[in-house]
Amino acid sequence: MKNEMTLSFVAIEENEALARMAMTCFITPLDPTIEEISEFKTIVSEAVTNAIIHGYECDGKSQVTLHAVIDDNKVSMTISDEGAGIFDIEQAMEPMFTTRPFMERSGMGFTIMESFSDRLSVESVIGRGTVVKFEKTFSPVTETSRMR
Amino acid sequence: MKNEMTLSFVAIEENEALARMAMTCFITPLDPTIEEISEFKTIVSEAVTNAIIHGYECDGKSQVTLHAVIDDNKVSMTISDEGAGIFDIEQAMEPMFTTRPFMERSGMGFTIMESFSDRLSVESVIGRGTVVKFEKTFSPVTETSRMR
Amino acid sequence: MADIEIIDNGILIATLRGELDNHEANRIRTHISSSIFSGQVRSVIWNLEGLGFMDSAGIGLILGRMRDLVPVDGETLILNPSSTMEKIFNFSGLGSNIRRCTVDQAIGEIGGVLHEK
Amino acid sequence: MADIEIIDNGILIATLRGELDNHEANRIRTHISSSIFSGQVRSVIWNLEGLGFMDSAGIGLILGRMRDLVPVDGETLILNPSSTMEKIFNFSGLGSNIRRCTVDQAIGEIGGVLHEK
Ligand SMILES: Nc1ncnc2c1ncn2[C@@H]1O[C@H](COP(=O)(O)OP(=O)(O)O)[C@@H](O)[C@H]1O
Ligand SMILES: Nc1ncnc2c1ncn2[C@@H]1O[C@H](COP(=O)(O)OP(=O)(O)O)[C@@H](O)[C@H]1O
Repeated sequence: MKNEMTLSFVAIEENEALARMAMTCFITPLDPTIEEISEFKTIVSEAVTNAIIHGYECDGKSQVTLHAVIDDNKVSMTISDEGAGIFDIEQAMEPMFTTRPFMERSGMGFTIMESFSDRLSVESVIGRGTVVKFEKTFSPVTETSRMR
Repeated sequence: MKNEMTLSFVAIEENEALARMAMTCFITPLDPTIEEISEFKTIVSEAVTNAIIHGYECDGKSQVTLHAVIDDNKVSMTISDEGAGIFDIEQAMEPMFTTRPFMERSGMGFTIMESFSDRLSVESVIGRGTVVKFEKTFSPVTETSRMR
Repeated sequence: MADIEIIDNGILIATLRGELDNHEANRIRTHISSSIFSGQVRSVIWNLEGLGFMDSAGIGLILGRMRDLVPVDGETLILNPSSTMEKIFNFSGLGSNIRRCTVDQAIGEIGGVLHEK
Repeated sequence: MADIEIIDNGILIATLRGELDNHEANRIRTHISSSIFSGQVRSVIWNLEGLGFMDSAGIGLILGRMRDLVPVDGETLILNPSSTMEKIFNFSGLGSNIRRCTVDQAIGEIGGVLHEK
């Protein structure tokens, strides 16, 4: 199947759930396994949360934008913000690295996103914003792993 | 509370469910009653379906766009397409009027949208597209009508 | 999702679940329609007890099947819609087909009427 | 959503439901943290059996509470996470805190250890 969508919303924490729900619903026609859905939701949640809190400091007015394309059983997505940007991408992607330990961020966001996606890339410019791109292919049907 | 989102997707029928889900999730923080949620979902569903099937004849590539703003307990929304447009808006809004009886359309879409919203307006230009705007205010909390 | 069952006295019971929108109506239309034509169906009971959502596509689906039933002068009952759905049925002139009862009671009502004919 | 219960031997049981993301973690953090400080809590059992979703905010929340427990040298057990959550805990070095057992069995494990001290 082929499908395409774009979702954008202002930077408030309530929209983390909105992003997960909308994206989960978007991939439902691919008939993913429960495991695939929850990995996909986790990637979306990490990237969207980062845009809201690191990119925009929850300013309630700047836009986070999600763009997703379904091509057969592959989903390609970008999550972008025009916020703070990342100083050193390589360092940011290290496990446990966080610039916000006092907000109890674990620094595991990028590690999780990389592990749960088939391919992930990050572009960022200080003061201009950040774009996270990833792909995830949903496995062909096996009877026992079906959600419905 | 204040919130704002934009969702757009290509004109395929699968996206009717996506639109309803995303919009339902968007208004959830307003703590609406079950009745309010289902009326709201119905309005969204009617307008989005119209854009997909009447506006674009399910072409799978043109974009339907939803924009929504929450201001306190009022939601203002527009559903727009850049498709076929409506020949005679007044006639289109009459109960039972449909240009697609063979698709078993009932012609009740606009009647339902008007009844379930607080205020609804339609703008349309043949060959340019259609914009449906509506507002719905979610009632102040009454203990017995709560969903949760 | 629609479960279709045709019982002895020519009554088709369509039990709908999930969300009945334009997409879903298009998916199940032929199935229900061909059951009506193949099964010597005289009446249809729409059990909406477990239906989570319906928009005007549901009206189109039900009116369409009422049309299928015109040749046999068949009856249509709509069981236990949500209150939002009930409003939609009322706008569309289908309010008098709504019943708040069990499937068995609805079968009884239709069976009785058929019997008297 | 978090149900917090402190039982006799200083064990806090946090039963989480719904979706644990950054927003939710921020909502429940203070509540759990102040229960730990007010209640002479020595150990925490996170019951994730009914939790539908968790991202790295869950790691932050649990590591944060482990830090609260450092002064009393308290233990942390994580019960029945989904397999996706289990992967996340493993990435984060919390794999050894996971148990697949009932709350009672987990209480038994911690109670036993405390008793021997
Ligand atoms: N969208 C973003 N905008 C600005 N900085 C970001 C963004 N995403 C990630 N970062 C930076 O990268 C660091 C690591 O991110 P991540 O691995 O997700 O961990 P965490 O969110 O727990 O800090 C963050 O602490 C932050 O400094
Ligand atoms: N977005 C749109 N683009 C073009 N035509 C539309 C659009 N929305 C509605 N219409 C026209 O208005 C008519 C009435 O719409 P409606 O009351 O929703 O009934 P129905 O969708 O069942 O036909 C439609 O049959 C169609 O001709």
